[in-house]
Formats: sequence, C-alpha cells, structure tokens
Amino acid sequence: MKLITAIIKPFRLEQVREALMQGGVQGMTVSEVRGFGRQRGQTEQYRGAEYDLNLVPKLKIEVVVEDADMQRIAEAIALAAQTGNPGDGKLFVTSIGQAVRIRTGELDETAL
Amino acid sequence: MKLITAIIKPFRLEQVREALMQGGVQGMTVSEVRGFGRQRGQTEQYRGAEYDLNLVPKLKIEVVVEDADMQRIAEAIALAAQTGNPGDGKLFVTSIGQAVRIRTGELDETAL
Amino acid sequence: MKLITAIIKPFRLEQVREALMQGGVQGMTVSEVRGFGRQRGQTEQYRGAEYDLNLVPKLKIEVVVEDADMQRIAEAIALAAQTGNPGDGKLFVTSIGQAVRIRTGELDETAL
Amino acid sequence: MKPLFDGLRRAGVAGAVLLPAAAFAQDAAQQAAPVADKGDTAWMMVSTLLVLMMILPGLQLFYGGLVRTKNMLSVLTQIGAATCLAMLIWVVCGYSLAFGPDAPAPFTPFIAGLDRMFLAGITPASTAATFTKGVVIPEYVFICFQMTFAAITLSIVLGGIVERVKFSALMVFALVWMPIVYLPIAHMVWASSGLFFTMGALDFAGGTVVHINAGVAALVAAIVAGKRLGYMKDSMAPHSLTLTLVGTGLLWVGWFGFNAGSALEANGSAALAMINTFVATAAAGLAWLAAERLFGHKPSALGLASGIVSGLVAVTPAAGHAGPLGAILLGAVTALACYVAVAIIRPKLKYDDSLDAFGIHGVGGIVGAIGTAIVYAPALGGQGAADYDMAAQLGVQIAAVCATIAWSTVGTLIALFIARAVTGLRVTTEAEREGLDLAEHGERAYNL
Amino acid sequence: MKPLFDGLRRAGVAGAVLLPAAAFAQDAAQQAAPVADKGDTAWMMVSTLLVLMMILPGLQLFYGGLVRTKNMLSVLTQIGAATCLAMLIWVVCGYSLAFGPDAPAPFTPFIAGLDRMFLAGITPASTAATFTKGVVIPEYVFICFQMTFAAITLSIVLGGIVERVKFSALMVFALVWMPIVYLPIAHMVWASSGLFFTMGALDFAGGTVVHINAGVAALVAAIVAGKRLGYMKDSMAPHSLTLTLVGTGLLWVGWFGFNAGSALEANGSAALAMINTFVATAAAGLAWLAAERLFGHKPSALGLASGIVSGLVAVTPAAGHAGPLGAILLGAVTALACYVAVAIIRPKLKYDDSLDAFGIHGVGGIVGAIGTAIVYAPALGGQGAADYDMAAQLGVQIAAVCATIAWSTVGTLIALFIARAVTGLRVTTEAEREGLDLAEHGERAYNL
Amino acid sequence: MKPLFDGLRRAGVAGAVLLPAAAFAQDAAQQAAPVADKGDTAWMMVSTLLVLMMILPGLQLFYGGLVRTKNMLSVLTQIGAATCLAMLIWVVCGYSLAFGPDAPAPFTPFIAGLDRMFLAGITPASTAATFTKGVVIPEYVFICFQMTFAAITLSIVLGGIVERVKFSALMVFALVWMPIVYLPIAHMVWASSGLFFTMGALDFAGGTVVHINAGVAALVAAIVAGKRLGYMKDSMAPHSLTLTLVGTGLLWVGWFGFNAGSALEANGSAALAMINTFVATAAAGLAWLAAERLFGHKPSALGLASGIVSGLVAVTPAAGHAGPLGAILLGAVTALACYVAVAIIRPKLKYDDSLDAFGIHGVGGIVGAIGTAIVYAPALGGQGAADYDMAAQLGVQIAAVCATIAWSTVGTLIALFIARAVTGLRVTTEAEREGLDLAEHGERAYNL
Ligand SMILES: Nc1ncnc2c1ncn2[C@@H]1O[C@H](COP(=O)(O)OP(=O)(O)O)[C@@H](O)[C@H]1O
Ligand SMILES: Nc1ncnc2c1ncn2[C@@H]1O[C@H](COP(=O)(O)OP(=O)(O)O)[C@@H](O)[C@H]1O
Ligand SMILES: Nc1ncnc2c1ncn2[C@@H]1O[C@H](COP(=O)(O)OP(=O)(O)O)[C@@H](O)[C@H]1O
Repeated sequence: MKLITAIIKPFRLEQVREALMQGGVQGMTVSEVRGFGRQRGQTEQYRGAEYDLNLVPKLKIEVVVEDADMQRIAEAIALAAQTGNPGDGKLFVTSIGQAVRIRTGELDETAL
Repeated sequence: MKLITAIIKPFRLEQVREALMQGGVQGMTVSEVRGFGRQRGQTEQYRGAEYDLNLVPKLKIEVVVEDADMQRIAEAIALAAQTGNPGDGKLFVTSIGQAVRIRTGELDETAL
Repeated sequence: MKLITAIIKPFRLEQVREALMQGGVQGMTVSEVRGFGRQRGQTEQYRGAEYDLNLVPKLKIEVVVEDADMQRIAEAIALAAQTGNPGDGKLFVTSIGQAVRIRTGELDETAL
Repeated sequence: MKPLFDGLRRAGVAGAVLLPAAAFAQDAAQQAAPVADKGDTAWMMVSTLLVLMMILPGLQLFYGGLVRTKNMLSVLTQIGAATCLAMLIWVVCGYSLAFGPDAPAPFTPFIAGLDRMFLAGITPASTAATFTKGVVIPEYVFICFQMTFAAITLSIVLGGIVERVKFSALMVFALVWMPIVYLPIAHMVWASSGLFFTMGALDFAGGTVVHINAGVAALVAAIVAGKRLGYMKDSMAPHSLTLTLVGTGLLWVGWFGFNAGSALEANGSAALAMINTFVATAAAGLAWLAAERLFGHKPSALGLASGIVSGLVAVTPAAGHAGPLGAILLGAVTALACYVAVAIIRPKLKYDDSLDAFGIHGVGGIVGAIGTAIVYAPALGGQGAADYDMAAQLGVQIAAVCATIAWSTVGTLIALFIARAVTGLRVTTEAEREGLDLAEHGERAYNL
Repeated sequence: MKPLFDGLRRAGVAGAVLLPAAAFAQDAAQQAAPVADKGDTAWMMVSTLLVLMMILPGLQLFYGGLVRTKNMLSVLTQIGAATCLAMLIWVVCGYSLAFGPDAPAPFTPFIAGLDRMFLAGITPASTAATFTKGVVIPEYVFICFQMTFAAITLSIVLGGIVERVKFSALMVFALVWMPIVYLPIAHMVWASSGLFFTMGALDFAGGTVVHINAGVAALVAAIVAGKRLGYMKDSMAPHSLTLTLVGTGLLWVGWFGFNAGSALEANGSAALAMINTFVATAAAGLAWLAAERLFGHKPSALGLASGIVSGLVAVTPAAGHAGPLGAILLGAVTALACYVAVAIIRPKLKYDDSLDAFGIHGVGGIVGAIGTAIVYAPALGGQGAADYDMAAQLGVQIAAVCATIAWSTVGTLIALFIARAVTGLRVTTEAEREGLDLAEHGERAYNL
Repeated sequence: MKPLFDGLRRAGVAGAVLLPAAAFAQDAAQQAAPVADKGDTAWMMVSTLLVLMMILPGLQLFYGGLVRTKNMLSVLTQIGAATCLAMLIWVVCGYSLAFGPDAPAPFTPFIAGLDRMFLAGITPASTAATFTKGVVIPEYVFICFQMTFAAITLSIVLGGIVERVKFSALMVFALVWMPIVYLPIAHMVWASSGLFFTMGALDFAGGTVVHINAGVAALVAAIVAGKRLGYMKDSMAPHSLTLTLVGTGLLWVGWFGFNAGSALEANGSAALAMINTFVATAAAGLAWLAAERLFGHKPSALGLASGIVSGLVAVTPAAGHAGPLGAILLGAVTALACYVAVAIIRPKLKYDDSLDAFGIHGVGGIVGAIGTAIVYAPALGGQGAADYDMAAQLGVQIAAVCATIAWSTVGTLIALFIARAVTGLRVTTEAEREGLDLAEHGERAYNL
C-alpha cells in the first residue's frame, strides 16, 4: 500500500474529494497546515509592525491506497488541485507496511 | 524503527495514551485532523443553507517505536481506540530510516 | 528523496526556517501538534478541577529533500531547534517514493 | 418619534433667546419657553448610546459572526467606517436635510432645507419638541439620537453584500446613498411636513425608514453585486455563532433605546414601547424555533437569534402603538414570515443576500409596518381611539411601504452604479478567495 | 424592592382614571394621583435593560465560556430560549400570580390571584408604588423590571445541568418550575401580603428569590440529572475563559440595574446600593485571589471572575441596607465561603453542579442573606435604626433562607420529574459525546 | 467635572442635617438645602456604570485582543484585579485625598486631607455640588463616578507593560502609584483648591488626569520594564482583532459616561459633550484610515480602532468646551498625530510600549489638552466667552500638561522601583516564553 500526501490550496478541497470518490477511494484524512515555499503570503501590518506572512494556509490530504491504484489516484488528486499558480502544493508518496481498520481489525487492502 | 500513525475518535485519546504508557512507550505526537470515510457526519443547517458535515473530527496519533515493539504497540492502540462503530479509524505503519532526539543528538532507538 | 519530520518547540520556528533557507531548502510544511513525552506540561486549575496538561504544544515541520541533502539538512534543523531542555523534540526520516509539484506536474527532485 | 416640527423650531429659537434666563428657569412647566426635563434628557442620552451599542459592537458581531473567518475584519471595518461616515454626513448636511426648516415647494414633502448645515445656530440651550405639548429635550440630544438611526440604517445595508465588495466602493456608496435615499425617507416619515407623516402613516420607531429601507437596499445591492464565489457550493458556515449570539443580545438590549427612546420622553409611552419590545421579541424567538421544528429541523441557536431580531424589527413601527398581546402576536407572525423568506424562499431564488438583511429587516419591516395597522386596534389592546378605522390605516401603511420600497430601490441603484463607476465595486477573484481581511485591510482577525 | 402593594394597586387604578388629566399634571408632588417622576422612570427603564444585559449576553457568556466547545451553542440557546419563555409566562400569568391582587386565604401568604392575567387592565398611565410614599413609577416599567428577574433566575438554574440535558426537557422544566417555584417565592418575599415580607425578612434586591432559589434548584437538578460522561476523568477545561471574563464584566455592569434599580427610584438609596455593589464586589474579587494563594494555587482569571460574581451575589440582599464597609466585609467573607464550597467541598462530593450555580449563587446567596442581618447594624455603618435587634433579624433571615431552600427543593424535584416523564431529561450517550451543539441544534459554534 | 468643593461640602452637611425634611422637599430649586434632581441622579448613575463598562469588559478586550494568545488571561486578570484594588483604595483613602476637605498649607494645592477616610460621615442623604449653583447629586454617586475614573487610569497604564511583568509586581505598583500619582493629580485638576484648577486649566472630563497621566506612566514603565523577548523579531500579531474591535465599540459607548457624565447633570452641557464625543471620534476613525492610505498602507481594522480611541482621548478635555466643528477638527488632527507617533516614531525608537498606551493616550491626551485651548474659541464654535484670550489659555494648558508629565514620570519611577524591590518586576524568561497565562495564573484562555 501507499500513502499519498498532498499539500493543496484550501479552496480546492471539494474538488479533490470528488476526484477521490470518482477514483473509488473511500476515505481520506485532512489536516490544516501552513506552508512555506515559492508562494509568498501577504504582508500584514499592525500599527507600526509589519509581518510578512510567509506561512500560507494549506490543507494536507492523506490517502492510503493499494499499490496498483497509486499512480491513478495521485494523478487525479494533482489534477483536481491544480490551478496553475504558485502555491498549488506538492504531492508525496510513501510506502506503508501495514494498515488496520480499527473497528474490525481487518488488515491491509481490506482495511482501506 | 517504525512510525505508527493512527486516526482515532477524539474521545478515545485518554485510553490510547494509557495503553501506550502501559506498553512502555514514552512519547507520542497528537494532531487534530478531519476524516472522511464510511462514517458520515451530522448535517448542519444555517438558516436556509444545509451542509453535510462529511468531514468528521478525528485525532491523529503518531508514535515511533522500535521494530520489535511495533506489532504489540499497534495492537494496543487499536484495542484502546476500538468502539466497534463506523469511524473508529485506521492505523498505518511506515518505516523510519533515522530518528534523532533534538535535545541531545542521540540517534535511533536511543532517541525514542 | 527523504521526508524529514521534526517535532519542535513552537518558538524555534523562525530559527529553523532560517536554517532551512541557508541550507538551500525552498519549502516546508508546518502543522500544530501536541506532544507527550518526558517534558511535562503545567498543571491547570479551574475552580476545583486540576488538569495536568500532559500534552504540550509543539510544531511539526515536514521537509522533503534530495537523498544527498538529507543528513546536512537534518542536522541543520536539529541544531536550530535545540535548546538543551527536555521537550526539544524529535526528528524522523522516511523515504519518499515519488514527489510531484502540483502546479506543473514536475516530478521528484525537480518538484522540490 | 415624530417631533412636532413647528414646535421644535420655535422651541429651539426660544431656548437660544432665553439662554441667560435659563439658570433660574429650573421649573419648566409654568414657563413660556420650555426647558428640558432632566429625566427626559437622561433617558434620551441613554437611548442614544444604546443605539450606538446596537451598531458597535452589536451589529458588528451579529453580522461578523456569520461570515467566514477570512472576512471577519472586513465586516467590522465596513460597519465601523460606515458609521463614522454617516455621523459626519449627519452633522454636515443630514440633520438639516431631514429635520431642518422646510425646503421650498414642491420639495417640501420630500426633503428639508440646508439652513442647519453644520448644525448652524444650534447651541446647548436649543431644544427640540417631543410629542407632548410643552415638553422638550435638548436639541443636541435629538440630533445625536437621530444620528445613530442614520448610522445603523447604512450599516444594515452592508449585510447584503459582505465578503465581496471593495471597501472603497462602500465608502462611495455611502456618500451617495445617505443624501438620496436615507435623508429623504427620514424626512418623509418623521418631519411634520413629510409625505408619509401628512398621510398619517404609523411608524413609532422607524420600521419604514430603517428596516424596510435598509432591507430593500440590501437586496438590490446583493443582486447588483452578484453572488459570492462558491455560493451554494462551498461551505459558508458562520465562523462564530457565538459572536452572532453576543451580537443578538446586544441588539436586543440596545433596541430599547431605539424603540422606547422613540417616545422622546421617559414616560408611560416609553414604558409601553419597552414592554412590547420585550414580549414581541420573546414570542418571535420562540416562534422561529417552533417553525424549525415544524419544518423538520432542529431548533437552532441561529434560529433563536434570527427570531429575536425579526421580532425586534416587527415591533419597531408598533412599539408605542400596540398593546402587549398585540405585540406578542405581531412578533410571532413576523418571525414565521421571516423564517419562510429566509429558509425556504431565498434558497430557491438566485440572489445572495448574504446575511439575510432583506429576509429579516426587509420582510420583517414590511410585515411589521402593515401589522401595526392591525395591532393598533383597541380591540387588540392597541392605542388606537375607539373609532379607529383599521381599513383606512391599512391603506395608508401599505402605501407608505410601497413608496419606501420604490424610493429605496431606485436610489440604491443609482448609488451602486456610481460606486461601480468610481471603484469597480467588487474585489478581484483572488482577493475574494484569499479573504477581504488580508486583501483589503492587510490583517487577519485571529492569530491563535 | 418591596413595593407597598396596596399603594401600588390603588395608584394603578388612580392613574387609569385620571389619564385625561395627566397632561397638565406634570408636577406630580402636589397632586392627589401621583404621576411618575421622569428621573425615576428613566432610571428604572435603564435598570430593566441592564438586567436583560446580565442575561443576554452576560450570563450566556459567563456560562458559555465554561463549557466545552461542542456544547457552547446549547448553553447560548438554552439561556436565550428560557429567557424568552420566562417573559411570556410572566405576562400571561406570572406578574399576576406574584404581584397581583391578593388570592383568597389561606393562599394569601404564598401566591397572588389571577386577576392581572395577560396584564389585564394595565395601561401606559397605570403606576406602581415605590418605597417612598407618593412616589410611583409606570406600572409597565415595574412589570418589565420584575420580568427580567424571573428570566435571570431561571437561566441561572441551567448552570447546574449544562452539557447533558435535552433542550425539550428544559422547556418543559421551565413551564412547570416558574409557576410552582419562582412565582410563589417572589410573592412571599416581595408582595406586602407575602409570607417572608410579613415576617420582616430583609432582601433588598432578591438574594432569596433569585440566588438562593436558583442555586438550590441547580443543585437538585444536577443531582437528579446525574453527572456528565467522563466527569472527573476527562478534561472539561473551559473552552474560552476569555468569554467567561467578558460575561463577568457585563454581569457586574448589569448588576447595578439589579441592585441599584431595586431602590425603584433614582435617589440616595439607589446610590448606596450602587457604591455597595462596587466595593463588595471588588473586595470579593481580590479575596478569591487571596484564597487561591492561601491554598497554594496561582491567582487565576477564573478565580477573579468567580470572586466577582460571588461578591455580587452576596451584596444583592444587602445592597441598600449595608454601609460601604459592611459591604466590603460581606463581599470578602462570601468569596471565601464560595471558594471553599467550590474548590474544596464540591470536588469531594459526588454531584456535578457543572458551572457551580449552587456553589456560587446558592452558597453566596445564603451567606449574603444571613450576613445582611449583620451588616444592617448601624455599628457597621448599616441602615438599621439605632435600636436594631440583630439577633431577632438573624432569626428571621435564617427562617426565610430555610423556607426558601425547602420550597425550592421540593418544587424543583416536581418540575424535574415531570420533565423527565415527558422528554426523558438526558440526551443519549452518543449525543453527549458528540456535543449538544450538533446533536440538539444541528450547528457548530465555530468554523474557524 | 470640577465640583465646587466648598459648595460640595456644605451641601453634604446640609443634606445630612435636613434629611427628615427631604421627603416633602421634592422640588429642589427654591429650597435652602438642595435635593438632588432625579434626572441628574439617574444620568450620573448610568454614567458611572458606563465607565465601569469601559474597563470591564471594554478595555480588557481592547487590550486583550492585541496580545498573544498565551498572555490573554494575564491581561484580563491584571486589569480586573487592578480595578478592584483601585476601588478599595478609593474608599479607604482615595476619595478623601483627592476630594476631601483641604489639607493644611503648603499641601493644599497638591492633595486633600484624610478626614473622609473610609467615607466617614457620608450618608445616602449627603450631596455633592455640580457646576450649576444649587444643583447637587447624591454624594455616593459622585464618589462612585470618580472611583471609576481612578480605576480606568490605572488600567490604561498596564497597556505599556503587558506580556512580561509579574502579577504581584503590578499589585504593588498599584498600591504605590495610586496615592503618589493619581490622587494628587486628580486633586490638582478637579478640586477647587487644586493647583491646575486655580490656574484655570480646561479639562472637561479628565484628559490630563486620566490620559496624559496614564500614557506617560505607561511609557516610563515600558522603558523600565524593558522589551518583551523577541520584540521586533518574532511575530507579535494581535491574537484577536475581533476582540479588540469589540472593546473599541464598548469603549466608545462607555465614553459617553466619561465625557457627557462629566457635566454632572443631564443638561445641555452634557448634550454638547455627547455630540462632540460622537463627531470627534468619527472624524478620528476616518482620519486614521486616511493616514494609512497616505503612507501607502491598507486601511485597517486596527487602524479604525486606534483612530476611534485616539479621537475619544482627544475630545475628553474638550468635550463640553468645543463646538461640534471644533471637535471634528480636534479629533482628526489628534488621530494623525497618534498615527505618526505609533506607526512611524515608535518603531524607530527602542522602547516597547506594547499596546501604545503612550502613543494613543499620552500623545492624544497632550494634543487634546493643548487643542482644547484652540477649539474653546467662540470663532470655532467653542464655548469660550467673546473676549476669550486663546494665547493665555494655551499657556495655562501647556503648563498643566508639562507639570502632569513631570509629576507622573517621577511618581511612576518611584512606584516601579518599589515594585521591583519587592517582587522583581519581570517574570522569568521561561515564564515569558510559555506565556503568563500558564506561568502566572495556571490557566489557558482557550481550549478549543
Ligand atoms: N520541500 C518541501 N517539503 C515539504 N513541503 C513543501 C516543500 N516545498 C513546498 N512545500 C509545500 O508546498 C507548498 C507549495 O509550494 P510553493 O513552492 O509555494 O509552490 P509550488 O509548489 O507551486 O512551486 C508550500 O506552501 C509547502 O506547504
Ligand atoms: N484510505 C484512507 N486513507 C486515509 N485515511 C483514511 C482512509 N480511509 C479512512 N480514513 C480515515 O479513517 C477514518 C475512519 O474511517 P471510516 O471509513 O469512517 O470508518 P471505519 O474505519 O470504521 O470503516 C476516516 O474518518 C478517515 O480519517
Ligand atoms: N516515540 C515517539 N513518537 C512520536 N513522537 C514522540 C515520541 N517521543 C516523543 N515524541 C515527541 O517529541 C516531543 C518531545 O519529547 P520529550 O520526551 O518531551 O523530550 P525530549 O525529546 O527532549 O526527550 C514530544 O512532546 C512528542 O511530541
């Protein structure tokens, strides 16, 4: 199995979720993160103090999929998240040794 | 070493933490995430607008353990988090190449 | 490629970010987590109720780097985050199979 | 709140002339030149600041809690700045155009003259008449009280177009809208030479001037400005209903200044307006919850808040005219009407009246204004005379409502087109997506 | 707040009869039928809305900040809806049963009659007597003022049983509890034919009626409803002490309406109640911080807030009876008593009075009621006559306290059992775990 | 707010003596012993609680929103406890030292005597004189009103040194600072035998006593306490501008108690102070936004809030002296001055006046105090007599400002050094990094 981790722009969540469902993926986990990269945030100004908001709000999507689905799903995510502007984010793939569905104890592919 | 990542129901945190301590694990890292899966969230209604809360609040637990402890600890976590209802969550295992305790620079097993 | 995950004390973020930039890393992703470990949190007291705050606020830094840079960057991070007191945090390294820059579809090293 | 304006002007002048005499003229009643009763003055000063509290922080929180985090500061800043601007407009020309000496015919029914620009000739000793012959309040207090009404009306309008319009556009809009919409309608309703006033329309505390007017303007603005990006697709759940409920509480508290203050005296009429403002609102709050149950939903916090505000809107024109039972009825019925407008009709139509300024202030104001003619009947415990002619009054109320809607629609369109021509009206897609807080104001509401 | 009720009723009638004469009767003092002084009217209207502000948003925030995020809206909605319901009950039958014309014997000491149901016969010209012979206020104002007391008492009770009871259960509870508990106790304390009133119990602003009563009811309800899931195991840390502190500030500000308003006039007695409400509270706030230090803890924000509220509770019965030094003493002592009750005793017992409604309102109310007999003594600067018999008064106070506790306990039990029979009282385990906001109201407080 | 103190004392005694006569002496004007008008009493009680609301929760939120999450509760607790402490000091000796019978020469111009310690001899029937001959208010009300001024001044000072000073240090500081700085300055400005009063300095509502004094003290304290860790390096963005804006609204609302209340009567002078407090503030709010645009920034929510507060500060000394146009001018100019001080000068200097207590209250107070001499001119619509000598008055104002700055600086230094000697003043580096909420108070503001 593979864990696909995607850092995306927050307003693309709905599209990514739809792409996953169409791709047959049943679940995912989302967390709020802040990203630093080529895309620069706005400058904030509070009375005299200026802060470069160099950490931009992003969402991190984590999906575990079977090895065979990985390429297809990764592409679907990337496509759904793409706007073409800096800050669209990254997608990383890691190998997963074992997966468990906590409710039932089912293992690996059947756990997804 | 292995990284065990568990997505659990928030109110099970205390049980999981106790299970870990009894299993001899000294540390863990917790983050707030939202999960999408078989368990569906409540519907929210604001004046006319209905929103399916299809992202349910979950906690992500990350624990790094020695290879030998992995199976035992993973089972302990799964057991502590299980309620038997949909949405209990998943548990994934990944391999860790290197671990460092930042305070001392200790490496790998001694870093945990 | 390698994913370096570091759990650090929140007020060290700025130093770590500077260390990364000096090390030539262009991006990173930050999330707010709570850590449980040797460092114990303060006790909170609300009227009669005492809570041990055994989950201490931390930041999780995730950086993907080329294999060749891994050691150098990991050291830089650890150095920047170190205060010498309990709770400085951990640093873990995992292997990444594939990386994509969502904006362009660039792959692997060129995606970073 | 219909000062007898001939009386007012006379009293004002008299007060000015008799100033040196004022010191020993403590006991007003028997004097030729009336002196303000200190109880009335105290009450009207309190009422004035209560209406300010309805805006800052009341309406700011009520509205602000309903938008997304990324637009919170824009709501706070827009309402705050609009309030400041309305106040300055008021002292420069607003008070004069609404309540000043008559303009020459044929303008008399629509607007007053410019003689009181910059509050010319008014001193601490000037007085304004109330509804009771011989009873006056300091004119500065009357000016301040009325000033807060102008400010809150403008602020309510913003609820239709939050989260997408430029700050600069709103400032231009305000500069045009106040003179061509608010001031004439205020004059028509409250000045003794005003069109609706001479028609005999009942509007105790400004249901027409404030709520129908603002609600209609918000609807027109929402349609012209267009929908928010992602409207009806993305989740636009309120970022903090807690703040909305706090705003609701402050609105209710402040509304006693609005309604009971509109008696212009601390007397039995104000007391009647007060009890009505309690019970109509309580009934409306519960009625909205009941409506939610009826339509198969859970009784919600936002429902309670919406019901409370719709009840407050409903009772505004009727506050000193209805009896408590009539007020309860009016509150409950209006809440149901607003519920249907907001939860059933609006989602079916295509416009994005983002915070339901029309659905609550507009619809509630219309039902309240027409209902006032009903609950005014002595049979329902109202203050109407024994020979009260309900049908005739209903006709007058409906005419005033229609005229207000028409005037507000046309004037708002003009103001919007001018604002669009000068500033472009809407922010860029990127700015809207990022949120107006950062894009327009360079700040974020929370750094938790 | 003990209107001389014979006077009240007579005045009410007189006002109605003399209405046409009212216009020229501006100068009240020399008239046969007293006319309300506008300064008094202004002050009492302000006091009334201050008590509303204590509830919405004051108590809502004080309580709401103390619960977990997932139950925030349920607290806001419960308090808001209970307030609306109490107001409607008040005008339907509450005012009549508490303050109406006497019921026939043997009920006279316990409850009044139903003649004023739906506020029958009351007009804007009706007046209610105050403590000063010949001084009246508009009866509608008196009704509104008293109405807010009913609403806040019911709302305080909810603090004992938040985070686990069904919304519908609370509505049923309110419908039963108001007539069988609140109205009789209000009658007994404040009506001239009431049991405690004839006994001569001192209760300036409602320590018995409001605080002891609500505190005891909350305790009984907490025990009957049972503990929250995870009580004493999971962290139930307040989700926003910031909001609790905001609520504290608004409670303090609003409490001047409660206490100084209970003088029913804008006079020296109100001024005395005001200074006492300042200094007792300040002393209590600091005393709680000192107690925390004494018991080895850090001086905390919630401690300051708790101390402030306990001081306000303490000074309520004594507000117009004590002198400033007595008030300081009473405030400090009460804060210590409440600290011990809340931080030391309650954790040892098994009940889950979730927001310490009993620990602060109940305990603080009891200490305050008994202490009033002490600080009333002229030796301590109190308003008691030179021949004041403290021992006798102590007896009366203790008797009134005990009777209130007994009545409230029994009545609350009845109301709870009816609510349980009709609705089941508690939400399901799942709903409790998920939070009442989503489960009962279908909303979340924050979408940040 | 310059009660004629000989009158005050005489009236107080008279009131006490004539108490039995008070009942039939309703109509005060013609009586030998003046009785308080109830309208005045109502207004002054309202004004008093408005000033309390400015502090709790107004200033708490305005300041609290500007700090980082981890220090939120420390701000709320510090302001709350300082307020309680100031109140107790006030009744123990403060009122006596500021407004009591004259101290013997040569102290007379600087401080009063201790005869009224513990408010000795004051009863509900005691009265305090106002500016109008023969018009009085209950002395307890005057004491309470003045008490809130003392509390808010102390609280404003804390804005200079948040996020780093020990709670215990602040308590010690308060105990010393009140008697040696606040009380003498209040006496000098407001007592008829006070230094600045006899000089003829104009200060309607306390620009010198409250704002210049607090602003200067905050600056001195900020310098002595030193910068926060990470100042100018780490992000110290406000944790909730929402709360800051809520605080701003409450400050504005409450400030009418401060300014219009300082008329001590509900009359035309209060009305003038009210309208000025509206328009000066509105102008200042917009002027700050304009300044931001001018200097190339976006018009911001915090800018609006800062402008509003600077306008309120500016108009404080001028409230009853200027005309509306003068007030607009004064507000706008002061906002610009404060903008420059806060956004341009402060970042260049090395001190960390964390919440710009000096930049806004100090600078705004100074500009306002000097500007008062200008807008007092009848040519600008001010209340000055036709033969008003502006140059002379300017001299007096500048002298009073300089003397206040000097006195405040020296006294604050003394208080700080004593606090440092007793407590160490600053928290440890670790505590500062972790946040004062956990380190000093053992709580967290939010558990979301
Ligand atoms: N080396 C990296 N490791 C981890 N996360 C990264 C890395 N580089 C970028 N990111 C994440 O991807 C986001 C987008 O990257 P950015 O460089 O701004 O735009 P783009 O990917 O379009 O070139 C960043 O905000 C950050 O969250
Ligand atoms: N393929 C997946 N990849 C990542 N996370 C998942 C995946 N499927 C489920 N999850 C996570 O596990 C949680 C529980 O899954 P769900 O399908 O609701 O229940 P169950 O595991 O009991 O069948 C989800 O909320 C989500 O956070
Ligand atoms: N076994 C582990 N797995 C995952 N995270 C851990 C583990 N042990 C510690 N951590 C994380 O590292 C942080 C610091 O660890 P701690 O034991 O407190 O201090 P130190 O690393 O200095 O010995 C913890 O708060 C937790 O977030």
